[in-house]
Amino acid sequence: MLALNNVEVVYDRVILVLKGLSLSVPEGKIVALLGSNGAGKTTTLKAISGLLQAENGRVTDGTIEFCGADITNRDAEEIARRGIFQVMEGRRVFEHLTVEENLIAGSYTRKDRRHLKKDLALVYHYFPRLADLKHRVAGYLSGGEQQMLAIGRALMARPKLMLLDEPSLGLAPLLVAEIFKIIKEINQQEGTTILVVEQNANIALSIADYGYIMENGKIVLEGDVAKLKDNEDVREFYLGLTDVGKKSYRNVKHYKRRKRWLG
Amino acid sequence: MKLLTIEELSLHFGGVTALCNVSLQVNKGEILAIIGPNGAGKTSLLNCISGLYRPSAGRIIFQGRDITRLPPHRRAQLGISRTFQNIELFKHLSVLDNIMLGRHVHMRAGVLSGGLYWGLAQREEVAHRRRVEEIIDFLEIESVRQKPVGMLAYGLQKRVELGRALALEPELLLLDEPMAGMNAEEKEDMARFILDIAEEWGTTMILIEHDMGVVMDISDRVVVFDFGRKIAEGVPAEVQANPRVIEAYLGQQMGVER
Amino acid sequence: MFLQLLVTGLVVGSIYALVALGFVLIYKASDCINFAQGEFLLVGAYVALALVVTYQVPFLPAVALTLCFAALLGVLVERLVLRPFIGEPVIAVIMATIGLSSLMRGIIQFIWGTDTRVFPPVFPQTPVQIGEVVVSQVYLWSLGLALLLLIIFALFFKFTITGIVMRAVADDQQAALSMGISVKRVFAITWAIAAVVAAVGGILLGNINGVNSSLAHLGLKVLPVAILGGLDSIPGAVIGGLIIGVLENLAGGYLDPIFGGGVKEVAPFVILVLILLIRPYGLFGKEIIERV
Amino acid sequence: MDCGLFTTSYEEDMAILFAPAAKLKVAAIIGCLLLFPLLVGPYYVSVANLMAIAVIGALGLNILVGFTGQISIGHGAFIGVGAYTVGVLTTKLGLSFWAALPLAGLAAAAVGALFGIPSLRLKGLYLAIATLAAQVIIEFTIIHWTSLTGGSAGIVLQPVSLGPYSLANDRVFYYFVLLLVIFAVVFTFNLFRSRVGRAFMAVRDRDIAASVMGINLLRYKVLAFALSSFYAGTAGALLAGYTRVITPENFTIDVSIQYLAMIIIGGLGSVLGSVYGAVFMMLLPIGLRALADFLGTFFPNIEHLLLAMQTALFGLIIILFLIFEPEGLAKLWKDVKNYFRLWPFSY
Amino acid sequence: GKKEAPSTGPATAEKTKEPVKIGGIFDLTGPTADVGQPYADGAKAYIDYLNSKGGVNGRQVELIDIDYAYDKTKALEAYNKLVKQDQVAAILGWGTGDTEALKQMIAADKIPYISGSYSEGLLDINLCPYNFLVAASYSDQARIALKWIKDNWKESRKPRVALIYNDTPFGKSPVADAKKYAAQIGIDIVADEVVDLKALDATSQMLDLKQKKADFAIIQGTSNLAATVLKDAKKNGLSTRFIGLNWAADEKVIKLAGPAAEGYIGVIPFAFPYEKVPGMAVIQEYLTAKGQKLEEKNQKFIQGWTSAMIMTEGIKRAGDKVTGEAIKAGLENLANFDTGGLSAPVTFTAQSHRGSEKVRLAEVKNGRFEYLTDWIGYK
Ligand SMILES: Nc1ncnc2c1ncn2[C@@H]1O[C@H](COP(=O)(O)OP(=O)(O)OP(=O)(O)O)[C@@H](O)[C@H]1O
Ligand SMILES: Nc1ncnc2c1ncn2[C@@H]1O[C@H](COP(=O)(O)OP(=O)(O)OP(=O)(O)O)[C@@H](O)[C@H]1O
Ligand SMILES: [Mg+2]
Ligand SMILES: [Mg+2]
Repeated sequence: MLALNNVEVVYDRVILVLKGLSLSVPEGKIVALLGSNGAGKTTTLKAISGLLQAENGRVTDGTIEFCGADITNRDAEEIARRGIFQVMEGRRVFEHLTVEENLIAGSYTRKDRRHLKKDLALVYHYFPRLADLKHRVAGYLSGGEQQMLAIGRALMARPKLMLLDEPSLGLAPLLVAEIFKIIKEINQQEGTTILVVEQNANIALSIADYGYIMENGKIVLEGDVAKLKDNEDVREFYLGLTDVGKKSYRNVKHYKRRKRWLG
Repeated sequence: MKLLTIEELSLHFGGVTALCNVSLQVNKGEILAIIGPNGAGKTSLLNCISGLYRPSAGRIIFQGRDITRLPPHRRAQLGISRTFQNIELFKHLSVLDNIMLGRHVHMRAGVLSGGLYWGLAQREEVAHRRRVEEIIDFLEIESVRQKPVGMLAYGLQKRVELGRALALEPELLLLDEPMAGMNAEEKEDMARFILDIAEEWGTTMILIEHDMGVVMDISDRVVVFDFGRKIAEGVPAEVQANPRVIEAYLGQQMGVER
Repeated sequence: MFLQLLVTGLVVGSIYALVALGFVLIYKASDCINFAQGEFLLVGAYVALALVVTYQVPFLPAVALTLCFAALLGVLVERLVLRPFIGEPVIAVIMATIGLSSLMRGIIQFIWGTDTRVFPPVFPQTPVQIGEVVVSQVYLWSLGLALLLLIIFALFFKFTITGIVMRAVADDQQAALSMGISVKRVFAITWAIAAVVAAVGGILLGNINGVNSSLAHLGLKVLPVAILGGLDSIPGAVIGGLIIGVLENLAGGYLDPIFGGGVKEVAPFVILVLILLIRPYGLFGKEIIERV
Repeated sequence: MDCGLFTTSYEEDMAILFAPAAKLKVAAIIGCLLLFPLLVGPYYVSVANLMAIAVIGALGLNILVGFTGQISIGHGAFIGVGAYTVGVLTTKLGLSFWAALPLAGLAAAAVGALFGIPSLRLKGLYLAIATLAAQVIIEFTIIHWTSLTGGSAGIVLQPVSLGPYSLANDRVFYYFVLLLVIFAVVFTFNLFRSRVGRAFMAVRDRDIAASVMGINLLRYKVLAFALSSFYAGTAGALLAGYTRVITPENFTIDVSIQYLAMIIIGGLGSVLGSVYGAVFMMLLPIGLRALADFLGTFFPNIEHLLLAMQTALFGLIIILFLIFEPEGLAKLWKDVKNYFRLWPFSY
Repeated sequence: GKKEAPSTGPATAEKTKEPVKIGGIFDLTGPTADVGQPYADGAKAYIDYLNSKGGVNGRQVELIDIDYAYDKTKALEAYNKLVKQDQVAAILGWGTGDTEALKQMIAADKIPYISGSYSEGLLDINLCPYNFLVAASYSDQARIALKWIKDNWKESRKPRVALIYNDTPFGKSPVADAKKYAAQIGIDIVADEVVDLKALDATSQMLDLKQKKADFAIIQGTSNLAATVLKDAKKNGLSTRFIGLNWAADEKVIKLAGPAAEGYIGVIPFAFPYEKVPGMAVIQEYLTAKGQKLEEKNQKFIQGWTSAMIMTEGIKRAGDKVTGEAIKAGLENLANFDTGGLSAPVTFTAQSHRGSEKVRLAEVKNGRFEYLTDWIGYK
C-alpha cells in the first residue's frame, strides 16, 4: 500500500537525515518503526505525510508511493486527501477548540458531512472518556486525554493509512495498554492500515505484524515481529532484556560507571 | 531529616481540581518517585513546589521555611531546581549558555560590570565556567557544548536540561518525566546520571516517571496519585502490590509482573 | 450635550467595531495583527469612489464591485506577502504587515494623491432627529450594517466547519496541515473576508465627509478596540468598539477644551492600558495556554 | 584564515577578539571611520552623524526586542523623552548639555521602566499594543504640555560646545558620537556574554524556565525596558544636541516603526545587526533620492514617480527582506564572509 | 530634488554663466499638501518662466526642491542638504513650524528665506533677519477679520466669535494675537476648537460651537480642514458664519464642501486666477505656451508664483554677487513693489520684513468667491 524506496531527506538544504531508507507497509497491517532518538523516525513519517516542507525539509532522492501513486514531495493537504493521516508527535491538539470541535476539524477532508454524527459516535465508542469531555477546551486536557483526542481526530478522517508518532509518549502504563488495544481494534474492525513509530518497543511489537528498526537514517533490521523479538540486539537495546531476564537500572549504573572511570 | 513538607495542598482551575488535600514529606537525600495516571496532578504538584502554580490552600515548607507564597525565582535561590515534562530549554542559546544560566543565582555581576566586562563580571564568568565544564563532563556532552540546543537531538536536550538544573546546585531537584520518549539504552544512561547525582552530590530528588521499571529500580520511596489525591505511599515493592494502585494506574499485567 | 455625545459615540463605535472585526478575523485565523488594515479601508473607499465618480457606476453596483475587488486584493496580498510568513515568529509578521501598510500607502498615494475626495451624496444628508439628539443617516446605516456583520461572523465561527477549521489553523498550523486542512486556503479566505469588511468600513466612512489618507489612521486607532475586546473575540470587537466610541467621544467632548484637543486620540489607549493591567487578554480574549 | 585556533584557558576562550586577524580587522575599520570625515563633504558627515545616533537607538531597541523578546512599538517616544529632557534642562533650567546628557538617559530609562511594568503580565501582541499606548500617551504629553515642551512648535536649543569646539560643527560632532557608538557597541557585546545579558536571552527564549532558574522576571523585563530606553534617551539627547531643534515629529510612531525596521532588517538579537540595520535604513532615503536624481537625467519624469514611491519602496524592501533574509543583514554578512573564508574551496 | 532646467534658453552666451541655485522646501504629500502642491507648482512655474525670459542678471535660476511632507525633521534634513550640499543662495520654504525651527540656522547661515508661513513670530528682525513675509501676517489677517466682524455688527450685544485651528505652530500662530485684539475692540472669544489638518470629522467640535452659540468662527487651517468644518457645521444645523484665513480659503474648499461652502468668507491676500489684472496676463501667456489652462490653476498657484517672483526680484537687485547678504539687501530695497495686481504691493526695509498689511475679504456666492472689500488693513 505504501512504499518508500531509497528515500533521502535533507533539512535546510544541508542536513542529511534519511540516507536511503526503504520500507513498505502492506494493506491492513500494523507496521512498527523502532529506532533510537534522532534516528529519523519522525522525519520518515513527515516525509510520507508531506509535512516536511513546513520545516524546510525535502525528499531529495528516492520515491514514496501510496496505492500506486507517487506522492513524493506533494502538498500535505493533497496527501491527506488521498487518505494518509498523521497523528503527530506531542499530540498537537487544537488547544482552544473544544474536544468535539477538534473532532469535527478532523473530518474536514470527508466529502460527505452526513456521517458526521455517526463518526462522532464511533470515536466516542472507542474512547468513552472523550464523550464525557466533549465540551471541554482541549488545551487543558491531560496528556492521555489529548492523545486519545489526537487518535480520535484521525479516526474522524477515516484514513486508509494512519501514521502514529509515539502514541505512548508520556502516558501512564494503563493508558498505554489501552491505547494500543484500541489501535489494534481500529486496525481489525475498521481495516485501517497503521504505521506506528514507538520508543516503547515492548508494546509496539505486541500489536504489530511487522517491524523495522532504524539507526542513523537507515533501516538496519526488519522482519516479522516474532523474528525481531528473538534478535539479540533488539532484546538488549529495545526491550531491555538480558539473558537473565529483565536487567535492573541499579546494576546498569555500576557497570557503566566502572566503564566510565576506566575509560 | 525532612527537607520538604507539604501540608494539605489543594489546587483548582475553574471547576477542575488538580490537587486535593495533598500532604507529603520528602526526606533529605532520598529519591522520591511520584506516579499516577495522566492528569492525576503530578506535574501540578511540581509546579506548586517550584512556584509556577499558586495553590488554593495548604502550605509548602522547605528547610523549615514556609515558601507557599514565594515567587519561582526566590525558590530557585533557596535551592529548588527542576526539569520539565516537555523540554523547556533556551532554544537559541548554546549548551554552555544554558548551563551557565543555571549558575545565575550564584553569580552577582550587574549591568554595568557586565557591560564593561571588568572586574567582578570577568572573574565570575571564568570561575563559573569552570563549574559548568565539570557538569558538561559529567553528563558527557562535551562535543556539543557550543551548539545551540535547539539543534540537538531529543535525548541530548534532556541531558542539557538536567545539566542546567544541576548547575544551580540545588538542595531539591524536581524531575518531570526525565525519561519520556527515550529508548531503553538512553533510559539507562539517564538512570545512571540520576543515581550518580544522588550519590556524589547528595541531592534530594522528586521524580515523576511512567516507566515502572525505572521507578522500581531507582527510587527509595514511591507516592501514587489519582485524581489529585494521594492514594498510596511506600517503598516500591509495597506500592506495586497495592491493589488500588494496580487498579488506578498499573493495570493487572504490570502489577503482577514481579 | 451628554446624550448627543453618547449617541455619536455609539454610532462611531459601531464603525470601530466593524474595522476591529477585520483585525479579529485575521488574528483568529493566523495569530497575527494586520497593521495594514487601515490601508485596506482606504483602498475600499478609493475604489468605490473611483467607480462612482470617474466611471459613473451607480452606487450599489459600485459597492458590490468594490467588495469583489477587496476580496481579490485580500487574496492577492495573502498570496504575495503573507504566505511566506506562515510559521514565522510574531514580530516578523507584524513587521511584514507594517511594511505592507507602507507599500499600500505609497501606491495609494501614487494613484490617488493626497487630496481629499468626496463622494457624491448617497445617503440623505439631512440628519435624523431623535429626541434632542441629531444623528446623520450614514451613521445609522453603519450601525445596522456593523451589527449584522458581527452576528453573521459570530455564528460562522461557532457553527460552520470552515469557521471551526479557521480557528484550528490559528492554533496549530502544522497539525492542521497534517489533517488535510489547506492552510493556504484558509488564509486566503480570511484575508479576503478581512479586506471586504475593511472595504465596507471604508465606504461608510468615505461617505461621511470624504476620503483622504487620514482614513488609514483609523487602522491604528481601532487597534485598542480589538485588543480591549480580546484579539480573538467577535463579541469583544463589538463591545470594545462601543465602549471606546462612547468613552472617546465623552473624553473628547469634556476634556478636549481643557487639554486643547487630541484627547480623542489618546483616550482609547489610556483606557486600554488600564484594562489590560486588570485583564491581560482583554475583556473576552482567549488566554494563551501555557502549561509546562 | 581562522581555523585551527586553540585556547588554553577559559579567559582566552572567552575573549571577544583573540585571533590576531580579528584584531587587525577591527583596527582597520576604526581607522577608516576616523578618516571618513576628512575625505567627504560636510553633508555626508552630517548624514553619518544622524546614522550614528540611530545606531545607538537601534542597539537599545535590539536589547529589548531582539535579546529580551519584548516587542516594543514605543521606542520613538522613549527617544523623545531623552531629547526633551535635554531640551527642558538646558533651556528652562540652564543646565549644560553635558550635565543633561546622562540625565536624559536616566529620565528615558525611568519612563521606559514605568511602561515596562505591564510586561510581566502582557505577552506578545498585547504587550506590543501596550507599548504602542506608551507611544501615543508620551506623544500626547509632549504635544500638550506646552509650557514645558513648547507643544507642537518644539524647543530650539543653543549650540553646544565641547571645550573650544562647537558640536554644531559636523566633524567635531562626528568624532564625539563615534566614540559613543564604539563604546555602546562594545558595552552591548559584553553585556550579552555575561550574567545579565544571558538572563535577558533566557527570558526571551522561555520565560517560565527562566523564572525557575532563579531569574526575577519582573526585574529583568523592567531592566530590559530601562536599559533599552537608556540607549534611546541617549540617542534622543544626542539628536537634540546635534540638530538643536526638537519637535514632536522627531518621535512619532513612524520613528518607532523605523527603528523596528532597522533591527529586523539588521538582525534581531544581533549587536552588529543593529549597526547594519541603522546604517541601511538611514541610507535608504538618500539612496532613493540619489537614484531618482540619476534616473531623472535620462527620463525627466521618472524621478517624480520614484519620489512618490518612496513610501512604497520602504514597505517593499522591508517585506522582501523579511521574506528572503529573515535573519537580517547580520546573517547575510555572515554568509558572505563564510563563503569567502572557504573560498576558493567552497563547493 | 527636481531641477528646473531652462527648456528653451534664449541667449547662448549667458548660458555659460553658473546658474543661481535656490532651494525649495515644499509639502507635496503631507497634511498641507492640499494647498502645498499648487503653491509649489506656482513657484516652479515662475522660475521656469523667468528662465525662459533669460533668468536674472543673465543667469539662469535653478530651483532644487524637496518634498518634506510637513515634517519638521525632514525639513531640517532638507535644509541641511540644500545649504551644505547644494549651497543654495536662498530658499523658498513652507510651514510655520519648520520655518520657526530653522530660524536660528537661517540667521547663522545667512540664507534669505521666503516661507509660505506668514507667522507673526517670523517678523522679529533681530531673531529672524533673513526671513521675509510677502503677505499680511496671520495675526494681521485675524485682526482684519475681527475688525470686519465688529464693523458689520448690528446687534447691541458683543459678537461671539470662536477660533478654529489645528494643533500645529501654523494653526496656533494667530490665536494669542487674535484674542488680545478681540478683547481690545470688544468681541467675545467663546471657544477654541482644535481640528486636525486632515480631519474628516469635526462633529464634536461643531456640537461645542453650537452649544456656545458662536456668531462667527475664524478658521486657521487649510482647505481640507475648512471643508470638513463647513460640512459638519451644516450637518449639525449650525448658524455660525465661518471666516477662513489665507490657507483656509480657496477654490478647493468650495469643491470639497459643495453647497455647505455658500456664505463662507475668506481672507484673501492673493488674486484668484479669474481676476483681470496685468500679472495674470503674464501667467496666462506662460501657461498657454506650456499647453496648460489658467482656469485649471487655483489661487494657491498664484500665491506660489508671486512668492517666487518676489524672491527672484531680490536676487535681481542683489546684482552679480549672489550672496545671502546681497539678496537680503536686494529684498530690503523693495518699496511698494507691484506684483502686477497678484497681491498687495510689497515693501521690505532693513527694520521690517512685513511685506504688507493688507488683504481683501471675499464671500462664496454661487460657488465662487466674490470680493466683499477692497484691500484693507485693520489700523
Ligand atoms: N526541522 C529540522 N531541521 C533540521 N534538522 C532537523 C529538523 N528536524 C529534525 N532534524 C534532525 O533530524 C534528525 C532526526 O530527527 P527525527 O525527529 O526524525 O528523529 P526521531 O527518530 O523522530 O527521534 P525522536 O525519537 O527523538 O523523536 C535529528 O538529528 C534532528 O536533529
Ligand atoms: N494551567 C492549567 N489550567 C487549567 N487546568 C490545568 C492546568 N494545569 C493542569 N490542569 C489540569 O490539572 C489536572 C492535572 O494536570 P497535571 O498536568 O498535573 O497532570 P499530570 O499528573 O502531570 O499528568 P501527565 O502524566 O499527563 O503529565 C489536569 O486535569 C489538567 O487538565
Ligand atoms: Mg520523533
Ligand atoms: Mg505531567
